[in-house]
This record gives sequence, structure tokens and C-alpha cells, in this order.
Amino acid sequence: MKVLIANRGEIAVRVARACRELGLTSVAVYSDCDRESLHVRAADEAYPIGAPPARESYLNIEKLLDVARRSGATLVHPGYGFLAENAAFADACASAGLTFVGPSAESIRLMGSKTAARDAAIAAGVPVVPGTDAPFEAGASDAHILAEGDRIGFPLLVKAVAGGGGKGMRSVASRGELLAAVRTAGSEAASAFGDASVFLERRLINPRHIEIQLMGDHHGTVVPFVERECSIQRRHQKVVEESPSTRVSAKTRTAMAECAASVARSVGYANAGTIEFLLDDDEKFYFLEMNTRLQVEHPVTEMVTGIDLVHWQLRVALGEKLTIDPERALTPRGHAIECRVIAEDPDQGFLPSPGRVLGLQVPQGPGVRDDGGVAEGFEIPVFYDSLIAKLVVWGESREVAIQRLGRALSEYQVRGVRTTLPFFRWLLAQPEFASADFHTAWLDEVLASRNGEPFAAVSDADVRDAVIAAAVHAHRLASQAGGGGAASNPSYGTRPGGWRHAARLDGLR
Amino acid sequence: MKVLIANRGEIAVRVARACRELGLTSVAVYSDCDRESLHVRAADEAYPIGAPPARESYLNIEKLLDVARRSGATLVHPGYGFLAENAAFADACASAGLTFVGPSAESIRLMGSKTAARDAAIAAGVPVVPGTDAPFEAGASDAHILAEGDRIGFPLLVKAVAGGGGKGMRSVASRGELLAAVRTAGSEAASAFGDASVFLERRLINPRHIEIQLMGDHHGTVVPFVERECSIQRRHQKVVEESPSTRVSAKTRTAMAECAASVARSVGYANAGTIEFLLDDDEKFYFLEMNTRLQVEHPVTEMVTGIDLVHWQLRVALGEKLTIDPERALTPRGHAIECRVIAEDPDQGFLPSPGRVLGLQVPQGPGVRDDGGVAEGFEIPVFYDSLIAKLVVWGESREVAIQRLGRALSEYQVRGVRTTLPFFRWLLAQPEFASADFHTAWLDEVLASRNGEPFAAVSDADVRDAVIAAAVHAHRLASQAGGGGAASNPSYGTRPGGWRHAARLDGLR
Amino acid sequence: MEAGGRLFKVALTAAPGGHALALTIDGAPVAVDARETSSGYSLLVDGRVIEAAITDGVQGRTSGEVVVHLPSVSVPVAIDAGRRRGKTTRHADGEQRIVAPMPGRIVRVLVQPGDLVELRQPVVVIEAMKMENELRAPKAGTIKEVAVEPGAPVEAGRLLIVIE
Amino acid sequence: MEAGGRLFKVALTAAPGGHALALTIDGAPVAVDARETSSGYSLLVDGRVIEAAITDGVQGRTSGEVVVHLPSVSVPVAIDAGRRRGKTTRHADGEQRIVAPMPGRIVRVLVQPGDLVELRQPVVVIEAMKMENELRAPKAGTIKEVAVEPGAPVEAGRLLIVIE
Repeated sequence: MKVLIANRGEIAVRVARACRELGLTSVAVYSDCDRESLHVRAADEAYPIGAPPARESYLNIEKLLDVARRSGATLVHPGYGFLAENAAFADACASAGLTFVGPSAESIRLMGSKTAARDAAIAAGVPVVPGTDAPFEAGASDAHILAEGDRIGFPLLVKAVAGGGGKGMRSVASRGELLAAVRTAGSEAASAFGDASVFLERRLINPRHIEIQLMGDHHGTVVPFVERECSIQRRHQKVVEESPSTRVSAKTRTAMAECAASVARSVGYANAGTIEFLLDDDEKFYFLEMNTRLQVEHPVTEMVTGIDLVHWQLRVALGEKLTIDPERALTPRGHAIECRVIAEDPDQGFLPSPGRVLGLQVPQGPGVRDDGGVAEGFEIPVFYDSLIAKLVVWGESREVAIQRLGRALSEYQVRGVRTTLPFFRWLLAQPEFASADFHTAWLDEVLASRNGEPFAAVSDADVRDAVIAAAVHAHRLASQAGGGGAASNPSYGTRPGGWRHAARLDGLR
Repeated sequence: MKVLIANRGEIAVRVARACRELGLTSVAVYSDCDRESLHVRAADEAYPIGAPPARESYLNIEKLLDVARRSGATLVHPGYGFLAENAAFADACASAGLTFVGPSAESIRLMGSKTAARDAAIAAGVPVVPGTDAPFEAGASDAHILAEGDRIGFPLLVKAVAGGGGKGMRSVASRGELLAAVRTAGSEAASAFGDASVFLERRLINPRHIEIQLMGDHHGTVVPFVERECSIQRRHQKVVEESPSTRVSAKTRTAMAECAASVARSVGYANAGTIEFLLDDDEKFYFLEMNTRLQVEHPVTEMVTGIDLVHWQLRVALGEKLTIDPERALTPRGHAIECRVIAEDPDQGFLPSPGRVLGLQVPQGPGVRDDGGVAEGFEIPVFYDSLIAKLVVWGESREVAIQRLGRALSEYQVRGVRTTLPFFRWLLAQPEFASADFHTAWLDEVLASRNGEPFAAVSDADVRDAVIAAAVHAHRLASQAGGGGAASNPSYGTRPGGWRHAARLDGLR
Repeated sequence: MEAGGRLFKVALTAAPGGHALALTIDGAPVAVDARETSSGYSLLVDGRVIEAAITDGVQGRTSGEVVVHLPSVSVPVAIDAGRRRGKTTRHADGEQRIVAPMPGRIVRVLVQPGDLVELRQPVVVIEAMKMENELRAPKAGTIKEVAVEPGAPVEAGRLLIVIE
Repeated sequence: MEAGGRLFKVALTAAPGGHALALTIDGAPVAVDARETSSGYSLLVDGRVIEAAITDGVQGRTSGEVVVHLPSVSVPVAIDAGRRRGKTTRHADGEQRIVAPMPGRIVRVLVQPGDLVELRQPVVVIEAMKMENELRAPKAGTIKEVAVEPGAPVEAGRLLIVIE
């Protein structure tokens, strides 16, 4: 049986690995700039789908269905991003007789609307952040908007119904800012999502972002999992995720899991999904939204429960019944932390840093998992997100996981492009991280207060070591240039490794 | 605080990683052929200790103590092999004021004698394989030897008191072979261990090798762990280890663990150790021997219990109390399998295959742990065992672990030397492996019956693929030789990777 | 050599063969055991392990600048700094050029020629890889030149702003 | 080319530029999309992914033999087999030389000149890497020459036995 993987990068590699483990043949697709991407090289088959811009390739439903036909794939795994939460794609797969590895188009459609999802949560008896019951009409009067704002109270958030990733969202501190915020959020949402509708929601003070992973089958079973703590965010983008959360008691965990499962059951949800909550200081939680796909951060759940979510996605899609022990899914064993290693330069405000990966050294050994999407020599394209790998560590306790993360980061090296690795090494040294004393705005606040200091402090000893290495290198080049057998250093140049290295340097000069 | 790691290869890397995680400084040692070994490169400090033969370097106690003094190390971790079970070394460390990360010299001495260990087991009420109560005297009469043989019954084993790794051991099928076997085993033991004493033990029919990991502290606590299944052996050398064993019921597990712990407690055992048992078809078990060190196969225990044994070795050595939950140590979660990736050519009767590792591609992703000791470019020396890495996989069940092992082996590639990887791919396809229907002699029997067939069957399709790749390569070389810009193929040679590769080939011609 | 903002006077005093090298750095002797690895060098200095990978620096191909990647930090080193010194376009105290760090599209230009800017003040917003990114002033100074307009697509390395 | 015990007639029929190559293998056309990787090539043939790393074969430096490492098998390929054919010292039907596969010490020699040996019969025991290893006859035949004595240290590649 063949699985078309309608995605790229690390998640496509992740799915291809699961396919191989389950005896399924993986079919990759690639845009013109991705032929050499690891996700192609890790698959059994691969087919081109067009030009680099996503709308001409990874977002092009017709081309994807064409590859499915051509290769004889009968399942389609959408990964995350791209078409993963596109109901039309799920519909198109169904029409083409393909099994979509994900929820039904109806579930995607329903939960894709923030207000409809909110209504579903309310109907299932799940607490939601106080807010407007429906989005504003197109011509809503200023008076109506202000009245709603007063009812909810300030500070509040203006949110786009179709929003995601912080787009179409505005924070409003006081009444005077409300009307302008509604207007700019609406126009931003219109241009980003083609839907200008916005609504209001109370802004909690320093909440945590806690989410519950779910898995449902086609036989009515929904299993909720232990929570993920995703409060460390930069501009509303998750940066580090862990499981479990230090702030969630067993009692709250059970309550959140029950709420999440009842929302999912109420809409007949099948396959993997995640319900996001905000948690306040009193351990009260509020439904935020549902993601109808596998999340980037699913490995932390896998590491603390021992349950392979991608295996289950495929098995559920093939009609299997879920046989996960609910108790086990809810009981964290040890602690897992994920860092998104991204080709961004943290010292330049996290500016993307595309380019060729000249060298890649991935940590190994106990308690370390690297879900990578890039091989040495690959040119990271400018067209897609620049996630290189997800480094996930596991430890008996959060303390051990942090120790291990430090060790793993000390072994990790990406040469040729800038990455977020120095940022994570810095983060690890922050007392708030060690004590898990953070909330969704914490990182942005800290970053703002740092005022651009470099993340990797280069000590005088480092500079000296670098100078020594550069001197050795210069000597090596000089001996090489002098005929490869300088009498002063007869042993150099006798090794294949030596030749190769020197030859490369010559080639580049 | 500094830890001298008196070992090399993967276990020295493993210990260095644990040191880094615990905030300890690691000090490596290296013989003249090991300067570029990964264990040196992974450490914080490194010092030379002499010529490649182990007795001049890794077995040279004076040199090791000298490095400890010079570097200011206060702890010494012996790894496994070399001096790990050498009581004189433990004594010498103590005399030099160093903390030996392992049991006391007394424990090593006592348990290093097979007969003394056997006596300790009997005294602790643990079943032993029926055998002679004491080794034969130097001038034991033929009549006495034969009488003892008759008492124990045939088939039986002649074993050296100081033996290990199958040396000084002989299998005796019938009475007529006994006297000759006692004599040859004795002379083999004399030359291998400097101690000719041998004893007799009943040979169980197709037993399993099951062992119990232990950890003891200096405050009287001993914690036994879930068993390891190590029955897949080639010539008495473990090849694949897993945990748990499919043949050990929860009841037997508890009984074996209790027996193991009581032997350890009876000798005041501290730090990591392992008690080996034989298990017969009726699930009756017999004490075999105790290993007073960390085992090669410790990672499978770590993966199913989530307890880091090397962390605990260091913590216990520093005087900490064991706080491991005994219930958790005895309850396997999922299933782990370890394969020893060795530089041996399985198609040449597992002949050692030293040489330079030209390329190394290590599997990544969920459920895979690689404890490696070799980096690309390293010349595997002929002086030591040729373990390249331990590939360890974990799965929710044995079935998933096997699926994952298949996937991991498909990603694993070592170029330049022959390895046991093709053997493991073959093993995975054996029905007896899938059904866990094996015993300590199974592998040798199957290998003998194979009669030298190659382990990696090269299909016609493989040959064709190889020819295509070689043709592309030849074209690449030709375009390169033609000036690097052959008009027929303008895109080649424009990438740094391309240049490097071509340059290397030029360099080697 | 130049690294970390200062010059080092480095001399090779002896390479007696094998892997031992004797250097002096600003006159002080340093004994190094140096081995090539697949990515650079493994060095031992007084028992201390230094793993250093080497890649060419931004200006490496022409000027001999390399980047030395130590395990947790990367340090650019100009190997023959003395000779190159006059050629560099980087003057912390002089003119500073802001170039596009990647291909993208200019969303906004936040300054005009003659504006005074502070250190790290945003000057240009560029969209690339689906995100808007602010480029900030690497030094305080006066905008001398604005070389792009909003909406323009730019290649990596394209000059955007000059500050003096 | 020679691989898997047979000869292949391989021709490059077109390299229209880019990464597309057209080959014929024994006359049958094969379209390949070929990319270089850090260790060899990533190939696509009719949608099938072929990852092939390349190292030099045993006789590679002089004779153009390479080893193609596919994910689970390694296949030696003689690139220019037609030209080399006469030179090879390997004749499955003729004389066969057993050489030391690694440095070590000869423990036992199990045959004498004139002995008849069967396929895979042990002929020499060599100790290396702390283990005794039997070398077996690669073909049935008669021992023509025994070139070592027990106890002798041997280098890798040293001739031990000739079978004909």
C-alpha cells in the first residue's frame, strides 16, 4: 500500500519513517527547489509537482492528486501546514477515492472557524474565554463594538475568525484603542485569509498556553493525552514545547482532557487533533481553538507516553480501532522538551537565514531524538518555513531533561547558515526557564529587554581557541600549497580525509 | 569535579555524555592509535597513555593514575572491559585517593572467582546449576574427576574459575571426553588468565541467558531491574540483547530479581552490577555468574525503565542515596532491542574488518538511540574490540520495536569497513527471531547450517541500480576531467558539494 | 590574524613532524597536537580538547576569512588580517552598509537620507520566507543613502542603506 | 561495466543539461535524474528513489572499481570492465590467492602443498583483534603454495596460500 506524503521537510521525513515501519510505501512530492531535500531522499518514490512557490506546488491540489494517481497511492498524509487543514483538499481526496490521513472535511471546516469551534466548545460544556458570541457583522456600528468591548472588559484581544499564527490579531489595552484595532485586524485578516470577520475575547493576564493532544478513530473512540506546555512563544509562534506542564496538577489534567475529549466527541472527530487552552494563575482553563492536524510538537507527547502518534494516524485512517490505554495516554512518564532548530539568526531579530548547510552535526546518545528534515549540502530554500530539525530530549524528570538538553545542544552544530541553537543555549541558562516560571508573553518581554545583546557570548578563551584553529588551518593550507609534502610536516596529507579537506579548500579558492 | 574515563570507544563517549549532563568535567585517555577516536573528541580533556597494545596503555594502571594526578580528576570510571573488573585497579584508585566508579575491590575479587560467586549465591539461597562444589585440586586424580562427572551427569561443561567470554570452557557430551576436556580447558585457562583451575557444571539443554541488572548504593540499598534477554550469542558472545524477555513471566521476574538482589546484598554490593542466570524451558532459573561492572547492553534496561544507569553510577559513587522507585525499575515499559554494530565481515565468518570509516550514516528519528564510538574518517584499530556503535530501538511492543529496528537498519550505513549490519538485517527476517523462539546455542546452529551463504542478498534490481549509479559517477568524473564545464552538462560542477566530491576522487586516483 | 575585534600576532615556530605544532600567539608559546577531521580539526592544547570545524567566511573566497566553529560558538577569523586590513569595507567607526541578508521583497523603508538613527533602530522591513523582518541600524549615525524602494524585490547581498 | 558477476553495456545517450541523463543499459533506455550529495548521488528513475553512496573499490585506485552503497547492500562495480578484463588476478576457475585480510599473527596452518581442499574448508587460522579467525578456501582445489608459517606476524594483504 502506498502513502502520498503531501508535504516537505522534517514532517515528510517523519511520516516516511512511520510508513517504512508499518510496511507502507512512501511517495514524496517535491517542488523544483526541493529535489535534493531529505524528504525526497528518505522516501521510496518521489515526483515533481512544480515551481517553488507553495501555491504552484505543495498547495496545488490537482498536482498532488495527479501524483497519487500516477504512483498508485491510496492514502494521503498532509503533515502540518500547507493543505493539512484545508477542507477542500480533504474533500478532493475523498472524491478521488483516496483516504485522507486526518479528520473529515466537515471537522476541518467546523473547527477551522474560530467562532464555530468556540460554539462547539460551549455546547460541550467547556469553558471559553469570555468574548463576543458571534463575529461582528460587516457594517457593525461603532456603538455596538464599544458596547461589546465594555461587556467583555479590558484588556481584550481582537481576533480574526479565520486567523492563525498571530495574523489578524490585535491586543487592546483600553477602550480608546478598540475601534482602530477592530478595523486594522479586519483588513489584515481580509488580505491574509480572504475573510475580514473579527471578534473580541478577553485578554487573560500572563496566561499559559496548554494544549491537549487527541486521537480519535472511526468507531467512536476518542483518547485524550497528557498536556503539552507551549507557553514559550516568540510573536505567537511556539519556540519550545514540553510535556508535562509543571503548572498542571493531575486533577486539572483530567479535567482538561475530559473537556477536550468531549469537544472532539461532540463533532465526531477522527484522527489526530489538538485542543488549545489558556490556563490562568488559578489553574482555571479556557478553550482557545482546535487544530485539526498533527502538530509540530507531537514528539514530546510521544516521548512521555511511548505512543507513536503517526503510526496511529495511519492505522486509524486504515480503519483500525484505537487500542490505546487511556490511562497510559494521560500519565506522563518523565519529561520531554522540544526545541525547534530553525535557520534564523537570533542575533538579527530572528531574521531568516536561508543558504546551504555546509556541515551538520546532530547529537546522539541516550534520551535524544532528532527529527530532522535537512541533510548536509542542502540549500535551505527561501520559499518555506526554515525548520531544520526538532531536537527532542527526554529525562526522568524536568531537571534531567534540561541537563540532557544542555548536553545535546553542546553536540549540535549547523554550519553554513545561522540557526536558533545559540538562542536555545541562552534560554537554558535563564532562571525562569529552569523554574518553569513563564507565560505566553514572557519570551517577547525578555527579548525586548535584552536590547540586541548577542545570544552566544564569545569569551576571550573562545577567540583564542579560534585563532589557534585558524593558525593550524593556515599552516595546513600552506603545506598543501607547497606541494602537499612539506618536509617540516611529513605526516599531513597522507590521509584521504586530509586530501579531501585540502582539495575542497583549493576548489573553493 | 573531574572524572577520568579509563576506557575508549563508545562506552567512553557514553560516560563523557553523562558527565556533561551532570556538570562533571570528563578526562579521556588515549593510546597512540586513538588520538582521533571519538571518545577523545567528545571529552573535555584528553591525555596520551602510551602504545596501542592495551597492556601498554588502557591496562596500564600507573599511567592511568598519573593522568588522574596530572588532570586533577577525583573520580575514575572504568567502563567495561580493560580494568573494569580488576580488583588491583580498584585498590590502586583507593590508595591514590581516587573514587572508583564501581563496586569495592572486595566485591570485584569475590565475584570474579566463579566458584566463590557460586558459593555466595548458594549461601544467599539462590539456585545454581548443579556442579562441583570446588575447583579440582592441581593434581586431582582421573578417578576423582570421573566420579564428579558421573555425579553431575552428562552433558556437562568444564569451566575455568577465572574464565570469561567462552575461554577455558569446554562442552562435554559424554564420559569418554571428560578427562581430555578438563586438561585442555585447564591449560587454556592457565595461558589466558594465569590460573589453571577448572570446575564442572551441568549443561542445560537449550537454556536462555537472562540477566538481572542491579544498582546498589553505599547506604545498604540494592535495586534490581527488569531482566535482559541475551540468548542470541555467537560463540558465547552476545550479539543482540533485548528487554524484557518474552519467556519471563511477572512472577519469575520478581523471583529472579529477589534472588539477584539478595546475592548482591549478601556481599554488600555497591554501584552497577549484573547477575547472569540460565533459564530452562520450565522457567526454572540458575545463577551463572556476576559481572561487577556496567554491561555493554545496559541501554536496553535504560530504555524500558527510563532510568539512566550511568548517571546513577556517578551519583552513587559520589555518595548519593539511591532514590529509584523499585516498582518502576522492575516494570518494563514497551520493548527495547540492541544490536552491536561491529567492524566484522559476517560473510567471512565474522572476521574482523579494521580500516578507515569512509562514510557513516546513523539512523535518527523516533525510538532510535545510537551509542556510537566512531566518527567518519576514523581508522578502526586492530588492537581492541571493533565495536562501532550500539543501535538501540524502542517500541510500544516487541513487534513495534522490530518494525523500528528494520527501519533504523535501512537508514544505517557504514562505508569503508565491513560491519555486522547485513547480519542484523538477515536476523530480523528469521521467524525464530520474530517469535523469540531461540536459546543460547540457536544462532551458532543456524549459522552452521547456512553454510556461508551471503547475508545481504544482492538482487538483480540492486545490481542494475548500482550500474546506473556507477554510470552517473563515471559521467561525472569524465565531465570533471574534461575541464569541469563540459557543455553537455553545464549544471554539474557548480555546487561546492560537487567540487568537493570530484576533488576527492581526483585526489585518490 | 584578526578575531573578536582584535589583532593577534601568530607565528609558527616549529613543526617537528607528526602532529605537533609549536605556535606563538602575541609572543606566548602554545603547543598544539592537531589532527584533521572530516569537518576541520581536533586540537589538544595542554590536555584541553578543542574541536574546531572550519568554513569559509563571508569574504572567505577572496580574502582568507574563515569561520571557526567551536562547539557552541562560531568565531570569524581573518587569517591574513595585516595584509587585508586596508581593503575591508567594514569600519565600525566609518560608513556602514546594510545589505539584504536574503532574497525577498522590501515592504517598508523607515528612514530617509539625512535621518539620524540610533543603534538598532529599525530602518527597513523586508519580507522573506513568509515573514516580515526588520533590519536594524548596526550603529548610530546619519542615513547617507537609501538604495531601494518599497515593493522592490531584492537579491541577497543587494545594498539597501548606507549609514555614516 | 561489470557488476554482480556479469557485464553490462552502458552508454550515455544524452545529457541535455540540468540533471537529466539518458542512458542505455544493454540497449534499453533509462532516464535518470541525478543529483550529487555529500556522499554520492541521489537518483530518480521512473519515480523510484535510489540513494547511492560511492567509495573506491579494493582495486579502485588503479583500476576504476568502485563500490556502490545502496541503502542495504553494497555492490562492487568495475567501471571500465572491458578494458581491464585481462588484468584481473581473480579467476574463479583458475588460481586463487588467499591473503591476510588484516594485520595479525598466524596461529595454525591447516593444509600443506598438494592437499585437496573443499569449498569453504578452513585453511589458515589468524589471530587479530583478540580473536582467532579461520580463513576458508574460496573454491575447491589443490593447495599449490603455503607462503607462511605458524607464529609469523603478517601484514594485511600478505599472501598466505595459493589454491589452484
